[in-house]
Amino acid sequence: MARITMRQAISDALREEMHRDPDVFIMGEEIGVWGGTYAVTRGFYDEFGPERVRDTPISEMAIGGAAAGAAMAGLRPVAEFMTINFAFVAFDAIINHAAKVHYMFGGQMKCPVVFRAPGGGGRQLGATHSHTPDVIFAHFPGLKVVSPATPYDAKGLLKAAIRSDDPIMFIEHATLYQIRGEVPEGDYVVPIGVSDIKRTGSDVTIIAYAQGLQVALSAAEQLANEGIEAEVVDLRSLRPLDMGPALESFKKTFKAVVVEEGHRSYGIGSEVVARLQEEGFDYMDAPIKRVAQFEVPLPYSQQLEQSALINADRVIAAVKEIL
Amino acid sequence: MARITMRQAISDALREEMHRDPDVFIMGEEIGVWGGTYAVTRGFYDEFGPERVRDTPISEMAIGGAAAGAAMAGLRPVAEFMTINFAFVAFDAIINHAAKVHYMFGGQMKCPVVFRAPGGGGRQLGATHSHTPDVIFAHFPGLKVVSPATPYDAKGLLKAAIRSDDPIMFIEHATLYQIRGEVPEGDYVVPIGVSDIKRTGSDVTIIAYAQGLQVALSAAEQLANEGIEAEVVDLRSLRPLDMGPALESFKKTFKAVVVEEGHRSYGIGSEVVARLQEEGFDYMDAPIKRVAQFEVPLPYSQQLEQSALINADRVIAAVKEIL
Amino acid sequence: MSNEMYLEWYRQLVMIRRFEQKSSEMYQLGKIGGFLHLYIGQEAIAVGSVAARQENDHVITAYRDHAHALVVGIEPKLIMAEMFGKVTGVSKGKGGSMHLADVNRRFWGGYAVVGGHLPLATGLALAEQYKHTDSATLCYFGDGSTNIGYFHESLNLAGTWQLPVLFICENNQYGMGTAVARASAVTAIVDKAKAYGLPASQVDGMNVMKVYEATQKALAAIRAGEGPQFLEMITYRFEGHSMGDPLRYRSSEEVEKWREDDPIGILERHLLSEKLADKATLEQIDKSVEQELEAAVKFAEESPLPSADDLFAHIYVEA
Amino acid sequence: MSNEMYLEWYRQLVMIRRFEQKSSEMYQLGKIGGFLHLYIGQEAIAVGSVAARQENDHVITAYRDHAHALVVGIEPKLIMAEMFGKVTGVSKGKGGSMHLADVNRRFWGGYAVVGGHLPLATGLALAEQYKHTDSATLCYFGDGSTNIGYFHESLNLAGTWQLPVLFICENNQYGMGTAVARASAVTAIVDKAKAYGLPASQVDGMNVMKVYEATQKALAAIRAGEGPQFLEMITYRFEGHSMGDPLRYRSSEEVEKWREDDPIGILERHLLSEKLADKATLEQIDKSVEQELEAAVKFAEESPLPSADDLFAHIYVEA
Ligand SMILES: Cc1ncc(C[n+]2csc(CCOP(=O)(O)OP(=O)(O)O)c2C)c(N)n1
Ligand SMILES: Cc1ncc(C[n+]2csc(CCOP(=O)(O)OP(=O)(O)O)c2C)c(N)n1
Ligand SMILES: [Mg+2]
Ligand SMILES: [Mg+2]
Repeated sequence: MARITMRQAISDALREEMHRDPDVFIMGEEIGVWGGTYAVTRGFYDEFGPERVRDTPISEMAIGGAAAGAAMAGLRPVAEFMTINFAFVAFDAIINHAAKVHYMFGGQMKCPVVFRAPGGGGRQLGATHSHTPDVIFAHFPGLKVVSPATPYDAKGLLKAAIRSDDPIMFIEHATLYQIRGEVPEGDYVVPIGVSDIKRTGSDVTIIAYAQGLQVALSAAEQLANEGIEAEVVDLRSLRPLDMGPALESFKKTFKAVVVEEGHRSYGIGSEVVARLQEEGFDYMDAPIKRVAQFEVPLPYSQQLEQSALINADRVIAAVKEIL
Repeated sequence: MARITMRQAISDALREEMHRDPDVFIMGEEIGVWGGTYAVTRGFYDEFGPERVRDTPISEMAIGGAAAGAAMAGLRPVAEFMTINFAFVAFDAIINHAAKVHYMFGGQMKCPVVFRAPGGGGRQLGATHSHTPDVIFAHFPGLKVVSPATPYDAKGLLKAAIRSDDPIMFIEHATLYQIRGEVPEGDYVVPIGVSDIKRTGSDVTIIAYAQGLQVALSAAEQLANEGIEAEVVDLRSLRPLDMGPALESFKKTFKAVVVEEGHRSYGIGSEVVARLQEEGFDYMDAPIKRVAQFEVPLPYSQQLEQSALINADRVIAAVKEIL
Repeated sequence: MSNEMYLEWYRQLVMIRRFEQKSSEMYQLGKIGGFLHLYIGQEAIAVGSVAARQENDHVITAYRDHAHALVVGIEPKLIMAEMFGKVTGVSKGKGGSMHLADVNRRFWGGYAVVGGHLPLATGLALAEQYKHTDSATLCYFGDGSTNIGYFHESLNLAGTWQLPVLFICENNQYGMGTAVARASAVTAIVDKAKAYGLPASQVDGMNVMKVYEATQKALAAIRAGEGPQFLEMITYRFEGHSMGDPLRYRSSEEVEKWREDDPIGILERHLLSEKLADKATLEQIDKSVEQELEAAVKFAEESPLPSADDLFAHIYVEA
Repeated sequence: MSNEMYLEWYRQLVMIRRFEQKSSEMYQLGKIGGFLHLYIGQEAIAVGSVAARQENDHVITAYRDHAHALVVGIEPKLIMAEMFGKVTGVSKGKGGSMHLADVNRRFWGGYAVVGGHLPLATGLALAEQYKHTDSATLCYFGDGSTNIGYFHESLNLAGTWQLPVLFICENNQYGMGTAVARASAVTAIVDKAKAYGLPASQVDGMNVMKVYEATQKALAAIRAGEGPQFLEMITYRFEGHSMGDPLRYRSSEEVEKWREDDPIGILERHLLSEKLADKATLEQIDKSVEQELEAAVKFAEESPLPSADDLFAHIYVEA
């Protein structure tokens, strides 16, 4: 198997789906001539032409709504928000329109749109450009929310998303574009709404996703040096949220830490904790810990920004507090 | 003390603050000539004139941003979103601008704006007009989020919000406008970020806010008939979130139920549960329960809609599950 | 124009008018809940413009959508049942008055966030352009809706990509209680289209014949590859914005003046004076509409409510 | 126009140019992080327009904000320190290149969400209208920004309420890699202002003198109570959109052609040919700018980083 970057995996998924299905097309700011601000769609404009690779104006409300409308009429648009921060401008289009038409009209229409949105902190982009706001999308029924942590999952999940008949928010953490992982040749999908064990262990359960998963894995490795074996669960999808593997693991380890890059309060971890204690109360040996971003708008200064973000040390400290 | 409606209490707070401080003004759709779609500002246009009671176009991005800009320049705007659903359109203006300028520019400027937003379900308004999305605003540092449950709190909290130098989302549950409660003559404020015990009891702690509080109180009354004494905590503010009273209560009752009108997953309750188990783990006698809206876009049909919403029976059932 | 067509227009105008009056009654009886926005006064627009569409053209509008639902051919009883919250309703009771749709008739429904459906319309048009069909999209919205960002972004996208979409502004002079001039920096809505290079004209929205002609011309231009078009229909809403409107923002003189241009009256006078129909024929139509509406109410009344399970159906296509 | 003023403009133009070049160097050395957007080629706009403002006028712009920060009078070293992420920076290291501000100079900063600051500008203007002052607000944004809903809603609000705001579009022909015609249905941005009834004109944005004149006129109109105004400054960005721009979207011939209109060259030629300054004077200015910038880098380099506690300062005014 080839070891490719997550950027490549996402790019491959898009390209393969566009070859497979002529109804799949991409639209967004700078995805065409420029090649994508994160170079995910480099070469697409030449390969597929301007009809299927549509550079849009800076009009997030229209990107969100027009992609939804095209999906309602039978196409399979993959619309990119240059960053998830700009999806705020399209929030209503995503939540009130793409995510609701199927239900609101009694199942008459479907809206098979995929919104791709790179995001995340850690690149000194300042407070408005560094969100990991995944939770605010995951809160609303009607939308599915996916955020992969590995090249393998990214490719398989994006393919599943494009083939799904439901509207999907596909969140890519920009600092993960560079990471490499094994990806098989040929077509495969990773099902949406299925969590995955990324490392086995019996001492503590670490639940994470996306960039948080990479931090969790690195913490787990350091813990292993000290003889502490962490089981690491990757949520992969935030809605539907599959708590099965996390719960199984928790029933074995009796202790858990949830790791995410976003803000702690009202974050992804809050829900995971709430469900673990609901469904695994009898197995709770200690409070379930959350490691998340400190509650500040992310500052520009590298030192300040890094100090607000999660890292392996913070995960290790949380684990040790409950061991 | 007079027993007045929550509508009146909010209206009085606004009027009194406008008399007290000439820099306070209101803006929004239909707040002037029409008198406010929920009649909160009826009479204001005649009393204060069009300069201080500004009917806006249907332009939520501009309402959010212009109110923030006016606040930066020294005024104290109270901007109304006709319903919180339309604040989705202004999400970026609220979260990325109003809530961030103070931090992002190193404390140079402040943004003392109040966004008022009626909301909530239960009135057959359909999926796009029935949100209780409080959690997505509460998630972001920089903004303060308040949502009162009683006329007394509504008046005092709104005054505190208008006098605060920070940007505040003031969420009014529209079905509460009719409820009555005692409100003293004269000026008073209720501090932002302070929870409150609304009913004492020793058997179980029910934590709620806004419309959820009213449901919780009615459940508590019915439980009392069966000899179960619930302590009911009103969060009042969602950010900053004061867990003190809830935690104290929990340490006494060892059992808790969190009640909210919004969706359950990634909701307000998730955070409350996460904090309770973190800080009160040694007192946990049972899983902490959440009673919240079922995870569907709210349907129009009254029967369907009501079946998706919270009610006293569901709270009572949750309490009994853990007693 | 054939006689039959004129009579069908007359029937549709009357049907909308009477349907709205019946809805209002039912609302007052508590049979209908939520918000209810009546189309009374604006009937000529839906009737005349939808009459000009091809079968494969899309129609999409805002919450004031009963008329559009009726003229695309949805049976009144399915709309009434929807508003009664019944499972037999066109949106299975989940949508209500503001969210009627019938995808088989390419009617994508009513939307309640002001302007939110404009990009959906550009998306529908984009799909047709992508598939190289000759289908156009008719997108309706009010004067007040032209002030929201959605309007700007959608018209600009349509203009830039030359999408086959016809934007139809139903300028009924008010967005809720706000007169056009109090919310829009330019008072001729048609002037806004210039910022997107869209051919645009003002149309007498009380005259179904003029609406039909203008729409036909605009749709022909779209199909001739001339890109998106814009029509401002000048009209007036005779009733309040929705049920419970305090109506503090306009005088009854103003309303009375506009009522002289009643779209039904205009067509009726034309039919009679041109001898295209006699009084008896029209009365016969009125009566049949009345009967259909009584049957619709009966149907709605007798239809079953959604079941508890229906709550969880249709959240996703795939579980 | 006094000689001194011309020389000051020259100094500012050179300062911006050299400041940007220095920033680029520092970015390549890894001293500056995040995004960095250079103003090279557009200098005449910030210089000429801010020169026309009254002291109590507000200034607000987008992320391409170094020039505006400099011309309102912020010391280069405070900007450099900000971009170095130092606590001595104008925004205490929290803002970086895109978020410079100095409230004491009524410079409300650079904003990074396209169009997001336009309603803030209308709000600043609203505050002044409310307080009945004679202050105007100068709001800068790019051509690409005219396609987002924020633009529409803000201009419409300003037009409807007749707010004292001057909208200055810096049309540098591209929004990132997208040429105006690929993203805007009308290519003369100035035409968009018509949809809001705003007096609007196009200005040669490479010529500081023309920029000054046009701005002065527009501000005078605002102060005369004629309502909001709109200027489209025709300009070009000589460098990439930001550092790391692959520059695949335009030809080097195009860039070269625009470089002939270098705003520094235009003023320099004017000064020399009109004998308003001699070569030596200009060289002296160049040198002093160079010295100031070297000192700025030194200051930034030697300044302390924010402390750990600074992370939690300024989230709220009130704890
Ligand atoms: C984004 C948004 N803001 C506000 C509202 C509340 N609202 C509903 S209808 C309406 C007036 C719309 O006026 P117009 O577009 O002229 O349509 P009309 O009702 O006259 O047909 C308003 C303000 C809304 N539904 N959505
Ligand atoms: C809402 C939003 N969408 C997209 C972006 C990404 N973005 C940053 S600058 C830019 C181009 C803006 O072009 P223009 O307004 O012409 O300004 P210029 O950079 O040319 O000065 C884009 C698309 C953003 N910052 N905000
Ligand atoms: Mg209207
Ligand atoms: Mg530009």
